[in-house]
Amino acid sequence: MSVLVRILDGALSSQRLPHVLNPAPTTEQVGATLVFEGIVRANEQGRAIRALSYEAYEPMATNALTELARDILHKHALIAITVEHSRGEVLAGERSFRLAIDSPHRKEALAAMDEFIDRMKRDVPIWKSPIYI
Amino acid sequence: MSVLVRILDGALSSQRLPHVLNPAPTTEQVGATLVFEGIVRANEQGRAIRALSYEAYEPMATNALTELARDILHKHALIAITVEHSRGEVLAGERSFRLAIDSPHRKEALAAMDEFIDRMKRDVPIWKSPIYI
Amino acid sequence: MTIRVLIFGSLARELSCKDIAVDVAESATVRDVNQALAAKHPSKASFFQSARLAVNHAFAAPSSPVQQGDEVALIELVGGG
Amino acid sequence: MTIRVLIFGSLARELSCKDIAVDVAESATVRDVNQALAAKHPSKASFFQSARLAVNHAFAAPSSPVQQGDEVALIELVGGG
Repeated sequence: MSVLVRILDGALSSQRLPHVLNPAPTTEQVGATLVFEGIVRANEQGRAIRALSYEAYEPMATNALTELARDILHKHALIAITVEHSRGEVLAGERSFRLAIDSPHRKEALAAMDEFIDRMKRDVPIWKSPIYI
Repeated sequence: MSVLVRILDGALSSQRLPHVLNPAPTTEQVGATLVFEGIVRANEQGRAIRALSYEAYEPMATNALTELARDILHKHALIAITVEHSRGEVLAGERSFRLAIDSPHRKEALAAMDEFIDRMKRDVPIWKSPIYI
Repeated sequence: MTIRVLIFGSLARELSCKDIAVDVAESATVRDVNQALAAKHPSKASFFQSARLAVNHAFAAPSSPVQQGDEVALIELVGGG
Repeated sequence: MTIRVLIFGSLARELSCKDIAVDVAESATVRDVNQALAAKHPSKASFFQSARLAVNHAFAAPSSPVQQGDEVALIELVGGG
Protein backbone atom coordinates (compact mmCIF):
# COMPACT_ATOMS: atom_id res chain seq x y z
CA MET A 1 0.00 0.00 0.00
CA SER A 2 1.40 3.36 -0.94
CA VAL A 3 0.52 7.04 -0.87
CA LEU A 4 2.25 9.77 -2.86
CA VAL A 5 1.28 13.45 -2.57
CA ARG A 6 2.84 16.32 -4.50
CA ILE A 7 1.99 20.01 -4.72
CA LEU A 8 3.66 21.36 -7.84
CA ASP A 9 4.24 24.82 -9.27
CA GLY A 10 2.04 25.65 -12.26
CA ALA A 11 0.11 23.29 -14.51
CA LEU A 12 0.54 19.54 -14.14
CA SER A 13 2.26 17.76 -17.00
CA SER A 14 0.04 15.74 -19.31
CA GLN A 15 2.45 12.89 -18.67
CA ARG A 16 1.46 10.33 -16.14
CA LEU A 17 3.72 9.60 -13.23
CA PRO A 18 5.65 6.42 -13.93
CA HIS A 19 3.72 4.50 -11.27
CA VAL A 20 0.28 5.77 -12.29
CA LEU A 21 -1.45 3.42 -14.70
CA ASN A 22 1.74 1.45 -14.35
CA PRO A 23 2.62 -0.93 -17.21
CA ALA A 24 3.56 -3.40 -14.48
CA PRO A 25 1.00 -2.89 -11.71
CA THR A 26 2.36 -2.74 -8.19
CA THR A 27 0.79 -5.97 -7.04
CA GLU A 28 -1.15 -8.88 -8.42
CA GLN A 29 -4.21 -7.63 -6.57
CA VAL A 30 -4.76 -4.51 -8.70
CA GLY A 31 -7.89 -5.07 -10.74
CA ALA A 32 -8.92 -1.46 -11.30
CA THR A 33 -7.03 1.75 -11.90
CA LEU A 34 -8.89 5.03 -11.90
CA VAL A 35 -7.40 8.41 -12.80
CA PHE A 36 -9.18 11.70 -12.43
CA GLU A 37 -7.81 14.94 -13.84
CA GLY A 38 -9.23 18.37 -13.14
CA ILE A 39 -8.81 20.86 -15.96
CA VAL A 40 -9.23 24.63 -15.67
CA ARG A 41 -12.32 25.61 -17.61
CA ALA A 42 -12.40 28.79 -19.68
CA ASN A 43 -15.35 30.13 -17.68
CA GLU A 44 -15.88 30.77 -14.01
CA GLN A 45 -19.45 31.64 -13.00
CA GLY A 46 -20.26 32.74 -16.53
CA ARG A 47 -17.23 35.00 -16.98
CA ALA A 48 -14.33 34.20 -19.31
CA ILE A 49 -11.07 33.57 -17.47
CA ARG A 50 -7.49 33.35 -18.60
CA ALA A 51 -6.30 31.22 -15.68
CA LEU A 52 -6.88 30.17 -12.11
CA SER A 53 -4.35 31.01 -9.44
CA TYR A 54 -4.03 28.42 -6.66
CA GLU A 55 -2.75 29.30 -3.22
CA ALA A 56 -1.73 26.47 -0.89
CA TYR A 57 -1.19 27.00 2.82
CA GLU A 58 1.90 24.93 3.45
CA PRO A 59 2.87 22.65 5.11
CA MET A 60 -0.75 22.14 6.14
CA ALA A 61 -1.93 21.53 2.57
CA THR A 62 0.55 18.71 1.95
CA ASN A 63 -0.07 17.26 5.42
CA ALA A 64 -3.84 17.34 4.98
CA LEU A 65 -3.67 15.72 1.53
CA THR A 66 -1.39 13.00 2.88
CA GLU A 67 -3.62 12.28 5.87
CA LEU A 68 -6.69 12.25 3.65
CA ALA A 69 -5.03 9.85 1.19
CA ARG A 70 -3.99 7.49 4.01
CA ASP A 71 -7.45 7.54 5.53
CA ILE A 72 -9.19 6.85 2.19
CA LEU A 73 -6.65 4.14 1.34
CA HIS A 74 -7.43 2.21 4.52
CA LYS A 75 -11.16 2.87 4.56
CA HIS A 76 -11.67 1.55 1.01
CA ALA A 77 -8.90 -1.10 1.18
CA LEU A 78 -7.07 0.39 -1.79
CA ILE A 79 -3.59 -0.49 -2.97
CA ALA A 80 -2.21 2.93 -3.93
CA ILE A 81 -3.20 6.58 -4.14
CA THR A 82 -1.28 9.28 -5.99
CA VAL A 83 -2.31 12.92 -5.70
CA GLU A 84 -0.91 15.92 -7.52
CA HIS A 85 -2.19 19.49 -7.12
CA SER A 86 -0.98 22.69 -8.72
CA ARG A 87 -0.16 25.89 -6.93
CA GLY A 88 0.26 29.24 -8.66
CA GLU A 89 -1.14 30.03 -12.06
CA VAL A 90 -2.75 27.39 -14.31
CA LEU A 91 -4.08 28.50 -17.70
CA ALA A 92 -7.53 27.56 -19.00
CA GLY A 93 -7.31 24.12 -20.64
CA GLU A 94 -4.44 23.00 -18.41
CA ARG A 95 -4.50 20.44 -15.59
CA SER A 96 -4.47 21.54 -11.97
CA PHE A 97 -5.30 18.30 -10.18
CA ARG A 98 -4.75 14.58 -10.66
CA LEU A 99 -5.87 11.70 -8.45
CA ALA A 100 -4.92 8.13 -9.35
CA ILE A 101 -6.23 5.10 -7.48
CA ASP A 102 -5.13 1.47 -7.72
CA SER A 103 -7.68 -0.88 -6.21
CA PRO A 104 -8.61 -4.56 -6.27
CA HIS A 105 -12.10 -3.64 -7.50
CA ARG A 106 -13.90 -0.89 -9.39
CA LYS A 107 -16.66 -0.02 -6.91
CA GLU A 108 -14.22 0.82 -4.12
CA ALA A 109 -12.09 2.89 -6.51
CA LEU A 110 -15.08 4.98 -7.62
CA ALA A 111 -16.39 5.47 -4.08
CA ALA A 112 -12.91 6.41 -2.85
CA MET A 113 -12.44 8.96 -5.63
CA ASP A 114 -15.75 10.64 -4.95
CA GLU A 115 -15.11 10.80 -1.21
CA PHE A 116 -11.52 11.98 -1.63
CA ILE A 117 -12.45 14.95 -3.80
CA ASP A 118 -15.40 15.97 -1.61
CA ARG A 119 -13.25 15.92 1.52
CA MET A 120 -10.35 17.65 -0.22
CA LYS A 121 -12.58 20.55 -1.24
CA ARG A 122 -13.75 20.85 2.36
CA ASP A 123 -10.59 20.20 4.37
CA VAL A 124 -7.43 20.86 2.36
CA PRO A 125 -6.25 24.49 2.53
CA ILE A 126 -5.90 25.29 -1.17
CA TRP A 127 -7.75 28.30 -2.57
CA LYS A 128 -8.34 29.27 -6.16
CA SER A 129 -8.75 32.76 -7.57
CA PRO A 130 -9.93 33.52 -11.10
CA ILE A 131 -7.75 35.65 -13.35
CA TYR A 132 -10.13 37.25 -15.82
CA ILE A 133 -9.25 37.99 -19.40
CA MET B 1 -19.41 15.40 -28.54
CA SER B 2 -17.69 12.22 -29.62
CA VAL B 3 -17.78 8.49 -29.06
CA LEU B 4 -15.03 6.04 -29.97
CA VAL B 5 -15.36 2.28 -29.43
CA ARG B 6 -12.71 -0.31 -30.20
CA ILE B 7 -12.53 -4.05 -29.56
CA LEU B 8 -8.88 -5.05 -29.86
CA ASP B 9 -7.03 -8.37 -30.00
CA GLY B 10 -5.14 -9.20 -26.82
CA ALA B 11 -4.10 -6.88 -23.98
CA LEU B 12 -4.59 -3.14 -24.32
CA SER B 13 -1.46 -1.05 -24.60
CA SER B 14 -0.44 0.95 -21.54
CA GLN B 15 -0.31 3.94 -23.85
CA ARG B 16 -3.26 6.22 -23.88
CA LEU B 17 -5.02 6.97 -27.10
CA PRO B 18 -3.92 10.37 -28.38
CA HIS B 19 -7.29 11.92 -27.61
CA VAL B 20 -7.64 10.42 -24.14
CA LEU B 21 -6.37 12.74 -21.43
CA ASN B 22 -5.56 14.97 -24.34
CA PRO B 23 -2.80 17.54 -23.81
CA ALA B 24 -5.11 19.98 -25.63
CA PRO B 25 -8.63 19.09 -24.46
CA THR B 26 -11.28 18.85 -27.17
CA THR B 27 -13.26 21.84 -25.98
CA GLU B 28 -13.02 24.65 -23.50
CA GLN B 29 -15.84 23.02 -21.54
CA VAL B 30 -13.85 19.98 -20.36
CA GLY B 31 -13.34 20.37 -16.62
CA ALA B 32 -12.92 16.72 -15.67
CA THR B 33 -11.30 13.74 -17.33
CA LEU B 34 -11.77 10.31 -15.83
CA VAL B 35 -10.04 7.13 -17.00
CA PHE B 36 -10.80 3.65 -15.73
CA GLU B 37 -8.67 0.65 -16.59
CA GLY B 38 -9.60 -2.92 -15.80
CA ILE B 39 -6.63 -5.19 -15.14
CA VAL B 40 -6.72 -9.00 -15.10
CA ARG B 41 -6.14 -10.14 -11.54
CA ALA B 42 -4.01 -13.18 -10.80
CA ASN B 43 -6.91 -14.88 -9.02
CA GLU B 44 -10.40 -15.78 -10.09
CA GLN B 45 -12.68 -16.99 -7.33
CA GLY B 46 -9.74 -17.98 -5.19
CA ARG B 47 -7.88 -19.95 -7.87
CA ALA B 48 -4.66 -18.74 -9.49
CA ILE B 49 -5.04 -17.95 -13.17
CA ARG B 50 -2.56 -17.34 -15.95
CA ALA B 51 -4.92 -15.28 -18.11
CA LEU B 52 -8.50 -14.51 -19.00
CA SER B 53 -9.83 -15.27 -22.45
CA TYR B 54 -12.45 -12.83 -23.75
CA GLU B 55 -14.98 -13.80 -26.37
CA ALA B 56 -16.94 -11.02 -28.11
CA TYR B 57 -20.05 -11.75 -30.16
CA GLU B 58 -19.56 -9.43 -33.12
CA PRO B 59 -20.87 -7.18 -34.54
CA MET B 60 -23.34 -7.08 -31.66
CA ALA B 61 -20.62 -6.35 -29.07
CA THR B 62 -19.30 -3.28 -30.90
CA ASN B 63 -22.83 -2.10 -31.70
CA ALA B 64 -23.96 -2.50 -28.08
CA LEU B 65 -20.89 -0.67 -26.73
CA THR B 66 -21.44 2.17 -29.20
CA GLU B 67 -25.13 2.52 -28.37
CA LEU B 68 -24.35 2.41 -24.66
CA ALA B 69 -21.67 5.08 -25.02
CA ARG B 70 -24.00 7.36 -27.00
CA ASP B 71 -26.79 6.90 -24.49
CA ILE B 72 -24.53 7.64 -21.49
CA LEU B 73 -22.97 10.62 -23.30
CA HIS B 74 -26.34 12.27 -23.78
CA LYS B 75 -27.84 11.29 -20.45
CA HIS B 76 -24.94 12.75 -18.46
CA ALA B 77 -24.21 15.64 -20.87
CA LEU B 78 -20.62 14.49 -21.39
CA ILE B 79 -18.22 15.74 -24.02
CA ALA B 80 -16.47 12.53 -25.08
CA ILE B 81 -16.36 8.81 -24.31
CA THR B 82 -13.66 6.41 -25.44
CA VAL B 83 -14.02 2.67 -24.83
CA GLU B 84 -11.53 -0.09 -25.53
CA HIS B 85 -12.08 -3.76 -24.71
CA SER B 86 -9.86 -6.75 -25.36
CA ARG B 87 -10.85 -9.96 -27.03
CA GLY B 88 -8.82 -13.14 -26.88
CA GLU B 89 -6.23 -13.86 -24.22
CA VAL B 90 -5.08 -11.25 -21.70
CA LEU B 91 -2.43 -12.27 -19.16
CA ALA B 92 -2.74 -11.55 -15.43
CA GLY B 93 -1.48 -8.02 -14.76
CA GLU B 94 -2.44 -6.79 -18.22
CA ARG B 95 -5.25 -4.39 -19.20
CA SER B 96 -8.43 -5.72 -20.78
CA PHE B 97 -10.69 -2.66 -20.56
CA ARG B 98 -10.36 1.10 -20.67
CA LEU B 99 -13.07 3.74 -20.39
CA ALA B 100 -12.19 7.43 -20.68
CA ILE B 101 -14.69 10.21 -20.09
CA ASP B 102 -14.35 13.94 -20.77
CA SER B 103 -16.97 15.96 -18.94
CA PRO B 104 -17.63 19.54 -17.87
CA HIS B 105 -17.86 18.38 -14.24
CA ARG B 106 -16.63 15.60 -11.98
CA LYS B 107 -19.94 14.33 -10.54
CA GLU B 108 -21.39 13.57 -13.97
CA ALA B 109 -18.17 11.82 -15.02
CA LEU B 110 -18.19 9.54 -11.97
CA ALA B 111 -21.89 8.74 -12.27
CA ALA B 112 -21.50 8.05 -15.99
CA MET B 113 -18.57 5.72 -15.41
CA ASP B 114 -20.38 3.68 -12.79
CA GLU B 115 -23.51 3.37 -14.93
CA PHE B 116 -21.54 2.55 -18.09
CA ILE B 117 -19.69 -0.36 -16.51
CA ASP B 118 -22.81 -1.77 -14.79
CA ARG B 119 -24.77 -1.71 -18.03
CA MET B 120 -21.84 -3.06 -20.04
CA LYS B 121 -21.57 -6.08 -17.77
CA ARG B 122 -25.28 -6.72 -18.20
CA ASP B 123 -25.89 -5.90 -21.87
CA VAL B 124 -22.72 -6.15 -23.95
CA PRO B 125 -22.07 -9.67 -25.31
CA ILE B 126 -18.51 -10.21 -24.15
CA TRP B 127 -17.70 -13.28 -22.06
CA LYS B 128 -14.60 -14.09 -20.08
CA SER B 129 -13.17 -17.51 -19.33
CA PRO B 130 -10.37 -18.16 -16.84
CA ILE B 131 -7.24 -19.94 -18.01
CA TYR B 132 -5.83 -21.62 -14.92
CA ILE B 133 -2.14 -22.08 -14.27
CA MET C 1 -37.99 -25.12 -38.91
CA THR C 2 -34.67 -25.62 -37.15
CA ILE C 3 -33.04 -22.68 -35.36
CA ARG C 4 -29.45 -22.93 -34.16
CA VAL C 5 -29.11 -20.80 -31.06
CA LEU C 6 -25.53 -19.58 -30.52
CA ILE C 7 -24.19 -19.96 -26.97
CA PHE C 8 -21.09 -18.53 -25.31
CA GLY C 9 -18.96 -18.41 -22.18
CA SER C 10 -19.46 -20.82 -19.32
CA LEU C 11 -22.66 -22.23 -20.84
CA ALA C 12 -20.79 -23.20 -24.02
CA ARG C 13 -18.01 -24.76 -21.94
CA GLU C 14 -20.49 -26.67 -19.78
CA LEU C 15 -22.40 -28.06 -22.77
CA SER C 16 -19.21 -28.47 -24.83
CA CYS C 17 -20.75 -26.88 -27.90
CA LYS C 18 -21.18 -23.54 -29.64
CA ASP C 19 -24.88 -23.73 -30.42
CA ILE C 20 -28.10 -25.57 -29.59
CA ALA C 21 -30.43 -26.62 -32.41
CA VAL C 22 -34.16 -26.48 -31.66
CA ASP C 23 -37.20 -27.21 -33.76
CA VAL C 24 -39.98 -24.62 -33.73
CA ALA C 25 -43.05 -23.86 -35.86
CA GLU C 26 -42.76 -21.56 -38.90
CA SER C 27 -44.70 -18.85 -37.05
CA ALA C 28 -42.50 -19.12 -33.95
CA THR C 29 -41.65 -16.26 -31.62
CA VAL C 30 -38.65 -15.69 -29.40
CA ARG C 31 -40.73 -17.07 -26.51
CA ASP C 32 -41.17 -20.33 -28.47
CA VAL C 33 -37.42 -20.61 -28.91
CA ASN C 34 -36.92 -20.13 -25.16
CA GLN C 35 -39.49 -22.87 -24.48
CA ALA C 36 -37.85 -25.23 -26.97
CA LEU C 37 -34.45 -24.67 -25.33
CA ALA C 38 -35.97 -25.38 -21.90
CA ALA C 39 -37.61 -28.56 -23.17
CA LYS C 40 -34.28 -29.74 -24.57
CA HIS C 41 -32.46 -29.13 -21.27
CA PRO C 42 -34.97 -29.86 -18.50
CA SER C 43 -32.30 -29.58 -15.79
CA LYS C 44 -31.82 -25.91 -16.78
CA ALA C 45 -35.41 -25.21 -17.79
CA SER C 46 -35.87 -22.06 -15.73
CA PHE C 47 -32.61 -20.60 -16.99
CA PHE C 48 -33.52 -21.19 -20.65
CA GLN C 49 -37.10 -19.98 -20.23
CA SER C 50 -35.94 -16.53 -19.11
CA ALA C 51 -32.60 -16.28 -20.94
CA ARG C 52 -32.29 -13.20 -23.15
CA LEU C 53 -32.08 -13.91 -26.86
CA ALA C 54 -30.74 -11.66 -29.58
CA VAL C 55 -32.10 -11.97 -33.12
CA ASN C 56 -29.83 -10.67 -35.84
CA HIS C 57 -27.56 -8.97 -33.31
CA ALA C 58 -30.19 -7.09 -31.31
CA PHE C 59 -32.03 -8.11 -28.13
CA ALA C 60 -35.51 -9.30 -29.09
CA ALA C 61 -38.75 -9.20 -27.07
CA PRO C 62 -40.46 -12.54 -26.27
CA SER C 63 -43.22 -11.73 -28.75
CA SER C 64 -40.84 -11.01 -31.67
CA PRO C 65 -41.11 -13.38 -34.63
CA VAL C 66 -38.22 -15.66 -35.56
CA GLN C 67 -37.73 -16.63 -39.19
CA GLN C 68 -35.68 -19.20 -41.02
CA GLY C 69 -32.19 -17.80 -41.54
CA ASP C 70 -32.26 -15.43 -38.54
CA GLU C 71 -29.14 -15.46 -36.39
CA VAL C 72 -30.29 -16.22 -32.85
CA ALA C 73 -27.90 -15.94 -29.89
CA LEU C 74 -28.35 -16.52 -26.17
CA ILE C 75 -26.89 -13.51 -24.34
CA GLU C 76 -26.62 -14.19 -20.64
CA LEU C 77 -23.66 -12.50 -19.04
CA VAL C 78 -22.26 -13.27 -15.63
CA GLY C 79 -19.94 -10.47 -14.58
CA GLY C 80 -18.10 -9.79 -17.84
CA GLY C 81 -15.61 -6.88 -18.22
CA MET D 1 -1.68 39.16 23.52
CA THR D 2 -1.98 39.86 19.79
CA ILE D 3 -2.70 36.98 17.39
CA ARG D 4 -2.35 37.50 13.64
CA VAL D 5 -4.86 35.22 11.93
CA LEU D 6 -3.78 34.32 8.39
CA ILE D 7 -6.51 34.61 5.75
CA PHE D 8 -6.62 33.41 2.15
CA GLY D 9 -8.59 33.29 -1.08
CA SER D 10 -11.62 35.49 -1.67
CA LEU D 11 -11.66 36.68 1.96
CA ALA D 12 -8.09 37.99 1.63
CA ARG D 13 -9.00 39.67 -1.65
CA GLU D 14 -12.12 41.22 -0.17
CA LEU D 15 -10.30 42.61 2.87
CA SER D 16 -7.15 43.43 0.85
CA CYS D 17 -4.85 41.87 3.41
CA LYS D 18 -3.17 38.60 4.33
CA ASP D 19 -3.98 38.49 8.04
CA ILE D 20 -6.20 39.99 10.72
CA ALA D 21 -4.67 41.00 14.04
CA VAL D 22 -6.87 40.45 17.11
CA ASP D 23 -6.22 41.03 20.80
CA VAL D 24 -7.17 38.19 23.16
CA ALA D 25 -6.40 37.29 26.76
CA GLU D 26 -3.34 35.18 27.60
CA SER D 27 -5.55 32.21 28.44
CA ALA D 28 -7.51 32.51 25.20
CA THR D 29 -9.03 29.62 23.29
CA VAL D 30 -9.79 29.19 19.61
CA ARG D 31 -13.37 30.24 20.41
CA ASP D 32 -12.08 33.53 21.82
CA VAL D 33 -10.16 34.18 18.59
CA ASN D 34 -13.34 33.54 16.56
CA GLN D 35 -15.24 35.99 18.79
CA ALA D 36 -12.51 38.62 18.47
CA LEU D 37 -12.58 38.27 14.66
CA ALA D 38 -16.37 38.64 14.67
CA ALA D 39 -16.16 41.75 16.89
CA LYS D 40 -13.66 43.30 14.51
CA HIS D 41 -15.84 42.65 11.45
CA PRO D 42 -19.46 43.01 12.63
CA SER D 43 -20.82 42.81 9.07
CA LYS D 44 -19.38 39.28 8.83
CA ALA D 45 -19.86 38.30 12.46
CA SER D 46 -21.66 35.01 11.85
CA PHE D 47 -19.04 33.93 9.31
CA PHE D 48 -16.14 34.63 11.69
CA GLN D 49 -17.88 33.09 14.70
CA SER D 50 -18.12 29.70 12.99
CA ALA D 51 -15.08 29.84 10.68
CA ARG D 52 -12.67 26.94 11.14
CA LEU D 53 -9.27 27.87 12.51
CA ALA D 54 -6.05 25.93 12.28
CA VAL D 55 -3.42 26.30 15.00
CA ASN D 56 0.10 25.38 13.97
CA HIS D 57 -1.13 23.73 10.76
CA ALA D 58 -3.86 21.52 12.22
CA PHE D 59 -7.58 22.19 12.65
CA ALA D 60 -8.24 23.12 16.27
CA ALA D 61 -11.38 22.61 18.36
CA PRO D 62 -13.10 25.73 19.78
CA SER D 63 -11.89 24.81 23.27
CA SER D 64 -8.21 24.47 22.28
CA PRO D 65 -5.84 26.97 23.88
CA VAL D 66 -4.00 29.55 21.77
CA GLN D 67 -0.59 30.76 22.85
CA GLN D 68 1.68 33.62 21.90
CA GLY D 69 3.70 32.55 18.86
CA ASP D 70 1.15 30.03 17.57
CA GLU D 71 0.45 30.22 13.85
CA VAL D 72 -3.29 30.66 13.48
CA ALA D 73 -5.00 30.45 10.09
CA LEU D 74 -8.61 30.77 9.00
CA ILE D 75 -9.42 27.81 6.74
CA GLU D 76 -12.75 28.29 5.00
CA LEU D 77 -12.87 26.81 1.54
CA VAL D 78 -15.46 27.55 -1.07
CA GLY D 79 -15.25 24.98 -3.81
CA GLY D 80 -11.48 24.57 -4.14
CA GLY D 81 -9.94 21.95 -6.47
